[in-house]
Amino acid sequence: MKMVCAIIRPHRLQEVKEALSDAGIVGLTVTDIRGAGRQKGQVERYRGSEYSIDLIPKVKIEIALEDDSVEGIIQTIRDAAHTGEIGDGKIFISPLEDSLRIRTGERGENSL
Amino acid sequence: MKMVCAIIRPHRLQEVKEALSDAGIVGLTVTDIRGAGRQKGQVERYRGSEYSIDLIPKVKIEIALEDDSVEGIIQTIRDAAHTGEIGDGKIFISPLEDSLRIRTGERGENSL
Amino acid sequence: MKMVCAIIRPHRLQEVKEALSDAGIVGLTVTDIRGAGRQKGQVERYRGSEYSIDLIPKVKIEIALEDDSVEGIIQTIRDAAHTGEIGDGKIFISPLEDSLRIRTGERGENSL
Amino acid sequence: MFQKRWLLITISMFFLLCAGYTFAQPEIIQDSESLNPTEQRIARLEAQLEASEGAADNSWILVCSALVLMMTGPGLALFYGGLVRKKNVLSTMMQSFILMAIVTVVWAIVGFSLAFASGNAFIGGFDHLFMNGVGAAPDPDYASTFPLQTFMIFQLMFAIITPALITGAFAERMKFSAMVAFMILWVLVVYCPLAHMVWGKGGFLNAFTGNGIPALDFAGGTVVHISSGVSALICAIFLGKRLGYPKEPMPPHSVVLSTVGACLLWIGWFGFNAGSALSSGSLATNAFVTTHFSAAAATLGWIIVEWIKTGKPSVLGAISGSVAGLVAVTPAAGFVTPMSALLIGLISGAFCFFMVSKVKSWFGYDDSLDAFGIHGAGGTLGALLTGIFATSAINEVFTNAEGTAMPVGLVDGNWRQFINQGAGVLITIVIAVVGTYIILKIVNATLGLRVREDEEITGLDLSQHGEEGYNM
Amino acid sequence: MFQKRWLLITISMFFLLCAGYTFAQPEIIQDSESLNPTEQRIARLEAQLEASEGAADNSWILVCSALVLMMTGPGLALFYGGLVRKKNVLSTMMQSFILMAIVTVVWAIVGFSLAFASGNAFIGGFDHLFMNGVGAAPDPDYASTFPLQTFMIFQLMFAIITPALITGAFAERMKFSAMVAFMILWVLVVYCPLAHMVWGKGGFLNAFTGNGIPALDFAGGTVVHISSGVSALICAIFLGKRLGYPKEPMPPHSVVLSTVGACLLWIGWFGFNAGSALSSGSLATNAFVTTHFSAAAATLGWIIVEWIKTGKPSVLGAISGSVAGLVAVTPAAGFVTPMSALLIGLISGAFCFFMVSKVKSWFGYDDSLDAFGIHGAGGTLGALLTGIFATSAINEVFTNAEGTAMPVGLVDGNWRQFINQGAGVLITIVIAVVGTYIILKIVNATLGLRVREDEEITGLDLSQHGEEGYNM
Amino acid sequence: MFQKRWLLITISMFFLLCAGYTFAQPEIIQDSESLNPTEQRIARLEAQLEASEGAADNSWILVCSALVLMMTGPGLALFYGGLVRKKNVLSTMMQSFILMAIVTVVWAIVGFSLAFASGNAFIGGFDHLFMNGVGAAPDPDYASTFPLQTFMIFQLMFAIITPALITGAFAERMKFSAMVAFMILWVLVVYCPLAHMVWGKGGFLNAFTGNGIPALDFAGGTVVHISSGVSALICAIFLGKRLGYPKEPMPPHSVVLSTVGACLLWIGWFGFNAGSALSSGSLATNAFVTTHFSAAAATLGWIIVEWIKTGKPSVLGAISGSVAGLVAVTPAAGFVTPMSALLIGLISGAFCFFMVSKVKSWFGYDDSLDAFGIHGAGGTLGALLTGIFATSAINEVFTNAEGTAMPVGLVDGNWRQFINQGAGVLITIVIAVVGTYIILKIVNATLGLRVREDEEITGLDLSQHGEEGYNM
Ligand SMILES: Nc1ncnc2c1ncn2[C@@H]1O[C@H](COP(=O)(O)OP(=O)(O)O)[C@@H](O)[C@H]1O
Ligand SMILES: Nc1ncnc2c1ncn2[C@@H]1O[C@H](COP(=O)(O)OP(=O)(O)O)[C@@H](O)[C@H]1O
Ligand SMILES: Nc1ncnc2c1ncn2[C@@H]1O[C@H](COP(=O)(O)OP(=O)(O)O)[C@@H](O)[C@H]1O
Repeated sequence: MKMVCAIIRPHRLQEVKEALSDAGIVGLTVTDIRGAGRQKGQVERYRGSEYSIDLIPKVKIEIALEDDSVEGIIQTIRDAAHTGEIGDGKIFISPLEDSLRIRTGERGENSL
Repeated sequence: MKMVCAIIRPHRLQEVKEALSDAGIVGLTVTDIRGAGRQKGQVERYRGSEYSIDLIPKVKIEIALEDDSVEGIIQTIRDAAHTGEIGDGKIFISPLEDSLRIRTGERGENSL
Repeated sequence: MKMVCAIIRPHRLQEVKEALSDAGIVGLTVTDIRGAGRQKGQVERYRGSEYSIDLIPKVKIEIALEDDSVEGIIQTIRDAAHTGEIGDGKIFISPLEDSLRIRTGERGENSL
Repeated sequence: MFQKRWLLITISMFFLLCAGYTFAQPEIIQDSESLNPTEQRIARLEAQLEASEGAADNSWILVCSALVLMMTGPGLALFYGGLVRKKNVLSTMMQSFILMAIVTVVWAIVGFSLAFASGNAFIGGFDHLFMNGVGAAPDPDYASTFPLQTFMIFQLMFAIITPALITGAFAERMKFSAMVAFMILWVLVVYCPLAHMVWGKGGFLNAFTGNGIPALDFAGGTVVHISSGVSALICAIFLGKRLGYPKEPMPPHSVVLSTVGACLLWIGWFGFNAGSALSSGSLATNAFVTTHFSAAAATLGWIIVEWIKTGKPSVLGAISGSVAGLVAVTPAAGFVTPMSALLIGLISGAFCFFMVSKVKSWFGYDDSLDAFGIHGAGGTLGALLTGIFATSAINEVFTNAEGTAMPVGLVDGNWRQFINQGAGVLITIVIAVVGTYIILKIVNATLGLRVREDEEITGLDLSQHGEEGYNM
Repeated sequence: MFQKRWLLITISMFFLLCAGYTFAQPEIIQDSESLNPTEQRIARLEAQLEASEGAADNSWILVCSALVLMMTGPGLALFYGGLVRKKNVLSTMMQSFILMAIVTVVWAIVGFSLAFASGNAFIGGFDHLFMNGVGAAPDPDYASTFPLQTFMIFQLMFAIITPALITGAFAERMKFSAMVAFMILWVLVVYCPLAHMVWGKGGFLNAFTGNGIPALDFAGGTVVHISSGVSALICAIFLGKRLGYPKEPMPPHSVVLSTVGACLLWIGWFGFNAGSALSSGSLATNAFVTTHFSAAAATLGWIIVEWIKTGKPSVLGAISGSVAGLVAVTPAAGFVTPMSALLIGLISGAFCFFMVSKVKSWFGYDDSLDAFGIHGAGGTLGALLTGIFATSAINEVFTNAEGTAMPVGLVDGNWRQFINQGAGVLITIVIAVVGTYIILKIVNATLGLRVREDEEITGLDLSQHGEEGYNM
Repeated sequence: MFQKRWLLITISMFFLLCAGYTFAQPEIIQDSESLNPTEQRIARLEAQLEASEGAADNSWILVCSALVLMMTGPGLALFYGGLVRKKNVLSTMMQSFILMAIVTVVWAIVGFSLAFASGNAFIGGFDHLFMNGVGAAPDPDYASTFPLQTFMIFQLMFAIITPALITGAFAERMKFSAMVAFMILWVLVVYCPLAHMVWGKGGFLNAFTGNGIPALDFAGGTVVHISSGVSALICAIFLGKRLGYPKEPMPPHSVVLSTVGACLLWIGWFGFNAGSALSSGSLATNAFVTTHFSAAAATLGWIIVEWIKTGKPSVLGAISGSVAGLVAVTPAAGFVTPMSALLIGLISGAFCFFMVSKVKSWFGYDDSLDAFGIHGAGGTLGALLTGIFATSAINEVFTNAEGTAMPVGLVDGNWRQFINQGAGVLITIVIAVVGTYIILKIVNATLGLRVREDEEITGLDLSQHGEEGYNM
């Protein structure tokens, strides 16, 4: 199993979710995060003094998957999250050793 | 070492924390997240128009552990978080290569 | 590739970010979390009755890195986040199998 | 569903309303101007002068009515709303808001009549049903310089905030439908009789026109605060504790909101107390000043004790103290000097801190937002202190046959008044306890009082109203 | 940049202001006291009495002015601010706030004169340009007991809230610069003529001093609510939907803020309606009471229908209902009995629920915060119901040659008034639709109305003002 | 612990209070009615008329007192509370709230007497200690139509907000205990003497009853704004910068709260300025209108300059501008025409933008919430502009032997007044600087002014009060 973790623009969340749902993904986890990267932050001004926010609001989606589905899902996320502008985000894939559904106690791929 | 990551219902957090504490776990990390899965979201209504929230508030608990403790802790979490209703959540286990305590610089299992 | 994940004190975030930036790190992700550990929580009082918060606000920084840079960056974070008091936090290192930049589709180390 | 049943009741009430509509005779406002002869300019002057005096008093009472309404919404809605957990903020604010609507309709149809129409010593009559006879003409038994309609709306605002205060006791666990039913009954069964006894013509406790026990209650210490506070306690005990209480911490989700609410309560209370002078002269000023002084001293009273006891003065303590002082000075405002008000405030602040932080945990009831600890306890204290500090130097309440002022409170040398105040308090408590208990029984048997466990865990905002306070 | 151009316009307006400054003649306030002889004390008394009456009325209208300003800021700013998404909260509040500033300057220079100086049946003149002749002396055509300056500031507060109501329709997508330009034009082209027609001397719809159609509008049902509501609809349609609407859910980011706003609107509305009596006597009381009764009944009206339809009574429903009731009673407040106000409220609450939850989605326009559904629809309903419920028992609007009161509304037997009200509504709608459309065209062609797509996604707070509402 | 020591001081102050209680003689309110004969109805009429005039004025000043209190809580509490970081929101709101309590007690015991009892040209006496002689009777030196008690409570509200304004300068870093001690001393040492000099009988700067320099200050430009603003600057410099300032960004945690606060300040300011007419006649109207006009123009003044300079008009800019305009018009409100007020506002908005965005960073002091930049700078500007724009057409301040009005400000041709205003400003600044510096020295030496570094990092909410603003 793998854990696919995508960092995307917040306003793409709705689309990514729909795309994933079409691709048959039911379970996922969403976290509000802030990211730094190449994308430059907004400049805010308060009473004449200026400062730039270097952390930009992003959304992190985590999905636990069987190994085979990984490539397909990555593509799905990419298509839905892509705008072509700097700041589109990243997808990270890491190993997942096991998984358990709390309700039933099922383990492994059955539990996803 | 392993990283155990449990997605649970927010109102079970207190119980899970107590159970873990009884099981000797001192360190852990809690994040507020939202999850999609089989559980159906709440319906909210604003001025007569209805919409459903498909992302349900959940809580993520992350615990870094020595390999041996993993199975016991998984069981502890399961018992405390279990309600038997859809939406109880998941536990994911992934590999952890190393760990460091910032205060002392200790590495590996000593640092947990 | 590795995923370096540091749990630090919120008020050290600015310094850690600056140190990382000096060390050439451009991309990272920040999440507000709460942690339990050896550090004792604040006591809050409401109308004379007292209770202690056992989850302390912390900040999680995640950085995806090529394997070689890991040790250096760990050191950088440690120096910037260190105060010597209980509650300084932890750094976890876990394996990362792959990575993708959504904007361009680049994979692997190029995408970081 | 029980909800349906209640809906039916409401709807039928509105048909009743429509029926009453035909019945109600609107008052005709007349401006007859006919006297002219040279020397009789005086007569016209006198009439105009009365009108002019009336204009000042009328606008003052209207402003005060607005201020008292502001105490409930947004004042109390914010004060209570900030104190609950995030998941219950809307339901808590809603309890105050919906009472602004419900009590108004009940008052228009029957409540005002029950409280202020002529009746016996314990309850009014039906002369003012459907606002009949409530128009531009003054009723000299209540106030001779402005329309009875003005008096009616001013009193309505009191009838709104009183039940709203109770909601603090059962916050975070009562069904919305049950709350609505409970409140309609409570206003009719507990509030209206009490208001009649204390302020109504010939009321049993009315010190001015009654001939029972002359208890002094300037702006509603018994009628508003003791009655709501005691009823709140009964509710808290009857409904039982919130899930997890007292093990799980239930800190206020936003002391910021509560602080704003407390400030608005403070401001609105000027209308409550100074408006109760029912004129805009120097008695209004005295009530305004005593109100402010007591609130200030009580803030310090609470804070100082808390600082000594816990090492830190809290903001929630400061705002709770201010409310305690406002409550305690309510029955006293137009009878005591400003310096007495400082003492009343100081004592009440310290006393309510003690009630809320010690007594509550001794007894272990879950009065979620301390409606009893502040309004019940503070109101009782204030009613008794009124018996001590009331003085004829401020208000010549009692006069003998020659019209000379007689001593009023203990400081004037009239220890009897202290007893009378105690009697007034006791009667109020008995009525509130019995009335509330019976109503709770009825509502519990029909609609059920408490939400289901899972609804309570989810929060009342979602389970009762399908909404959340914040979508951030 | 277009913004620059607009800045230039503003700046030049201020030079104009400075120019006008020299032109404006300040009124001299005089306190001549010279009559003395013994018996002529009466004369002095009469004069003083007038002044005294004036004092009561003057302070009442000043208080009401403050209350009406409070409706816009913070009332409407909170009500609307809470309803938008977090990323647009500041821009939405700013739209209300900046109108407090802009309309004031426009009003001082030219607006008041256009609305209330002598002119023809459709628009005022230039006599009061730059506040010329607006001083301590009363203008008996408007109010004889207090300074014209008091009347001017009271009316200004109405001129502020009216355009502010419109902002609900285009929230979350209009350029700030475009909004400013639109609003200046709208006040001059739509509001001032309408205010003149309904309230100005000799206005076409003025039932008291005009000789066109005698439409009744006590406190601004047509001028304020229909005009703003209808203009709002045009704006919503012209600007098009928000990105993602209606697919993407756009729940209020804080119903808590909106509830506070609704309470403040309710309180402030007492100033709006009761102040419109332009005196502090019993007519003010009647308007105060009808306002409160209608708000209460409308809250219940909305809630009950919603409860039946959806199974849950929502807080947003309750507060929306209260506003609907306040809107509907506005034209009626000083003409109908309190019991009629209860019915008006009940009907309007249910009706606006229907407009907002059904009609809006049938037609599919995106009136973001329901400015049309509540103010346009509720205002129209209220204007018509005024024709039904207005009665000479409350206000002797029409008198025959002998000075006897004639029937006013349908309940009095005057079915003609219903027609007149309809005519008033129609004329208002036509002016608002045409005026708004033309202004939108102009502003769109010059500055552009809508923000860029990415700006809308980022939110107007950051894109228009470089700020965020919350940094938590 | 120092805190303990301070507690002791407070407690002993309350024993003092109790002692004073016995000393204070309550005023007796009398309603003697004895004249009857036919023709002498006139005499009674005259008396009643006076009372009636009094009623209107009295209720007006009470309403204004409530409005001015509302400026501090919740107005300023929200305005300042929104501007700080989340971790300091409660402590900042608490600083405003606790002053409502503390200053009241200080005022009742000794403050009012020091400011308004007869004394010398620089400070009042002890005649009104413990509210002695402050009752229903008017003091004609201050106002002849309403009780001295009304005047006292109105003035108290000014004494509350003035120190509250200072808290903006040391927000986010001052110990709570030190703040309390500082403020008690500041009110006694700086505020009371200044209030006496400007408004007290025989005060050195009092243009009406004094015989020193006749500086004009209608509602407190010098006493309230310059004194607080300059003291704020001294505090900011003395305490030093916040940790991280100016490197670390410290954006307002909720401009939403600040906007609500600014609106309430605007509304409350009507009470502040129009109430300062001390009657409800046309002068009150003029002050009301000038206040509103200046706030509006200043909002635009700030915004326009900001728009040009930075490309975006910010919400924080708009609300800051409005406050700047309100400050600047304060000394002028009852002396200038509305059109002059527009100019005063426009200038002050632009000027304060410059002070806050440029001057502050040039000098590098950390005036956290710009108490100096807005109140100090705006107040000084306003005091000087009053010397220019004050006119006998609005207020006949100076009359010659025959009672003819003499020129007042520069526009009337009296250039001397400009000098007098400058002198008033200078004297105020000197007193504020010296007084504040000495008090800071004392408090720093005893309690210590600043919190520990780790407490500052944690935030004052937790470290000083053991609470958090939000538990979401
Ligand atoms: N090395 C990294 N480790 C973790 N997160 C990263 C890393 N680099 C970028 N990110 C995340 O991805 C987001 C987008 O990256 P950015 O460089 O701004 O744009 P792009 O995806 O177009 O390269 C960042 O805001 C951050 O949250
Ligand atoms: N494949 C997945 N990857 C990541 N998180 C998941 C996945 N499936 C479920 N979750 C998380 O677990 C929660 C519970 O899952 P759900 O399917 O609703 O109930 P159940 O525990 O009964 O299977 C979800 O809300 C989501 O946060
Ligand atoms: N085993 C663990 N797994 C996950 N997070 C941990 C673990 N132990 C500690 N943490 C995180 O590290 C933070 C600091 O740990 P703590 O024991 O308080 O101090 P120290 O770093 O000095 O040992 C905690 O608040 C928690 O967020």
